[in-house]
Amino acid sequence: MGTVVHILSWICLTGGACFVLVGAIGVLRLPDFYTRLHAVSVSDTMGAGLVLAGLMLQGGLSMVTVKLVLIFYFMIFTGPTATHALAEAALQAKLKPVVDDREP
Amino acid sequence: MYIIVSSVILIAIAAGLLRAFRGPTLYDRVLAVNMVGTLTVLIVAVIGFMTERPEFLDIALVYVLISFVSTIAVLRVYTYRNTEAAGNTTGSGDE
Amino acid sequence: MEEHLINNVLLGLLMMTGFAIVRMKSLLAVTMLTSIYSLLSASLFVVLDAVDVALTEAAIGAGISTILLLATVARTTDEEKAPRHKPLLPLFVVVATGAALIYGTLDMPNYGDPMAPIHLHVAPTYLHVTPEEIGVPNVVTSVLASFRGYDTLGEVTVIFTAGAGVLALLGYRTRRRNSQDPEIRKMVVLRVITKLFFPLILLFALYVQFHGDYGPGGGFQAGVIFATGFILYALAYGLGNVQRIIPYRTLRIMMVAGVLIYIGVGIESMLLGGKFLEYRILADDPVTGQHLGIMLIELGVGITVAAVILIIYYGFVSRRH
Amino acid sequence: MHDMMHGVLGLYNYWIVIILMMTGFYTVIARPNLVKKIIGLFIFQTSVFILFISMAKIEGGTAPIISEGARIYSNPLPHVLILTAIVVSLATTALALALVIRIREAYGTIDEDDIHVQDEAA
Repeated sequence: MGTVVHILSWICLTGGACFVLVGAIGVLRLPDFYTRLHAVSVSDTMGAGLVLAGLMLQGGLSMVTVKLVLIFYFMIFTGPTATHALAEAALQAKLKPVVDDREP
Repeated sequence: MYIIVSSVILIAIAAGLLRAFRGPTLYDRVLAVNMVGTLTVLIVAVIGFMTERPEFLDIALVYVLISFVSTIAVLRVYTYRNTEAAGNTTGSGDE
Repeated sequence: MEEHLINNVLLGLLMMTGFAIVRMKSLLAVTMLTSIYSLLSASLFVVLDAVDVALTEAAIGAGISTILLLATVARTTDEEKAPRHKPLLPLFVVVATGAALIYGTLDMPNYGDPMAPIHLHVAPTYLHVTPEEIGVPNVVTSVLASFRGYDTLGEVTVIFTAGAGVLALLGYRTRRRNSQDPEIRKMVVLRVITKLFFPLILLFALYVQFHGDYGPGGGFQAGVIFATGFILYALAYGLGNVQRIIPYRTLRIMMVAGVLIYIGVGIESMLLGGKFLEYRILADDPVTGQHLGIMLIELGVGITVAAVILIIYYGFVSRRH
Repeated sequence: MHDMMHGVLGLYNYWIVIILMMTGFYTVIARPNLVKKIIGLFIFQTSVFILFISMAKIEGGTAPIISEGARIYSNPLPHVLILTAIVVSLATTALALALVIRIREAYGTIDEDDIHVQDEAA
């Protein structure tokens, strides 16, 4: 039992780390603001979620896990709200996306 | 093992910082700040487990809250300026 | 070992941010970087075991200070003009000062040295005595509120004075109830989420306030989080609506009431025959007395801090451009 | 590892913090923009906080909240000092920014050089 939970937790943690890394690469490499929003959402939802899930498995049934659930709850609402407001503000300021207009 | 996760998060923070430095638009910078905020929450949580005192997660909770409020505050400044630019040039826009 | 690695990387990131702040011209961008700088240093405090400080730095440095800076930039100008003089003299002064300071560190004990002089006096006593005499696990709270209670009273007075000073400088103007710009009215998602989180934030502030004896937290942090909740509400619904919930008159009373609670606890202990702020005679059992005293003065601190921050925020935002 | 921490290598943390401090100091004295000066001051303050908190750290110690199983605690005294210093830094920042807003209203600029020019003309 203990080892299974341990292994599961590490799978979650490494998976989360991978998503965070992917998001980081995306933020650096993608061409414009709107595409970078996608990259950030990867690390904000899957990355953060998996890392927190891994930590919850490590914490077991305790106050620590309750707090982690609270953090996750806050994050899952605030992250998208902030990025949504940001995208809307950028759209209203008429920020142009980079479009590839070469003929296919 | 935690060290691997925290190193990856630190690398991601560095990437976010670079994006905040390079811009080019202010929206990119806000996005980068928001991302760094989230990652800071994660690293604080991981550090808590690494140092074997995980009960200090209250700090991470405050970080989530603060990074959300400051992102919204930055956006508020933009809307404030936009309405002002769209309205009168003398700049007596209400709020 | 692992802590050293994280410590060094965070210091490196702080240096990067610091240099970028000096170089950048857009004040809005610089303000955002300042927020990152503060958040990173707060994480560094966690690595360095200063959890209470990390909580305070995140809430105040990355939160309130950034919001005030943003309000100022919005009401003044964004672009920084190039300096007219060559920065040779400042550069020389800075290098000379830095060199002198580094020379000064050579006499300091090594980083993390348990035999450093500051770890040998006073602090061990606090750590030793706290569980028995105060009965509070968080030594930072016990030192802040009990051993160094006079200091903290001074601090609260400083905060109070700052609130009064900002009030004198910026004045105050009440807002019409629904005055808000149409841009923010469009952000429906933000408004709904704010409504969902506003009570949770206030609840969390109360948790930080009263759990401060056992974990990181206390009056200063709770007051800031409390005020942050209202600031979020103001950002989403306009200042006029917040002023309906917590009007300026109430804030002015709260600001004074917090300081008076603090001083009142001190006077009460004098009336009971002890010294100023001697909590242990507040109850029959000295440890209970200490508990009671710490709780009351932390409450006073929290009320004053929350009120002053909201007064400052009202002053900044209601100021016309 | 412990041996490496001795000698000059044990001090490099403080040196980095001093470099950070000087970054803030440079911004305060070299930049004419008043808001930028306040940001410089903020960086200087935060670096001083880091300096104090690094001094409080004890190798192998943990946060000064008494719990079973922990024997070495980091020094709580600098934590208390810095906690209150952070709150005071908020007070000074708020007052300074309020002054900046008033200066802008009176002079129409927040650039130190322009303010000097206007003062001399008056």
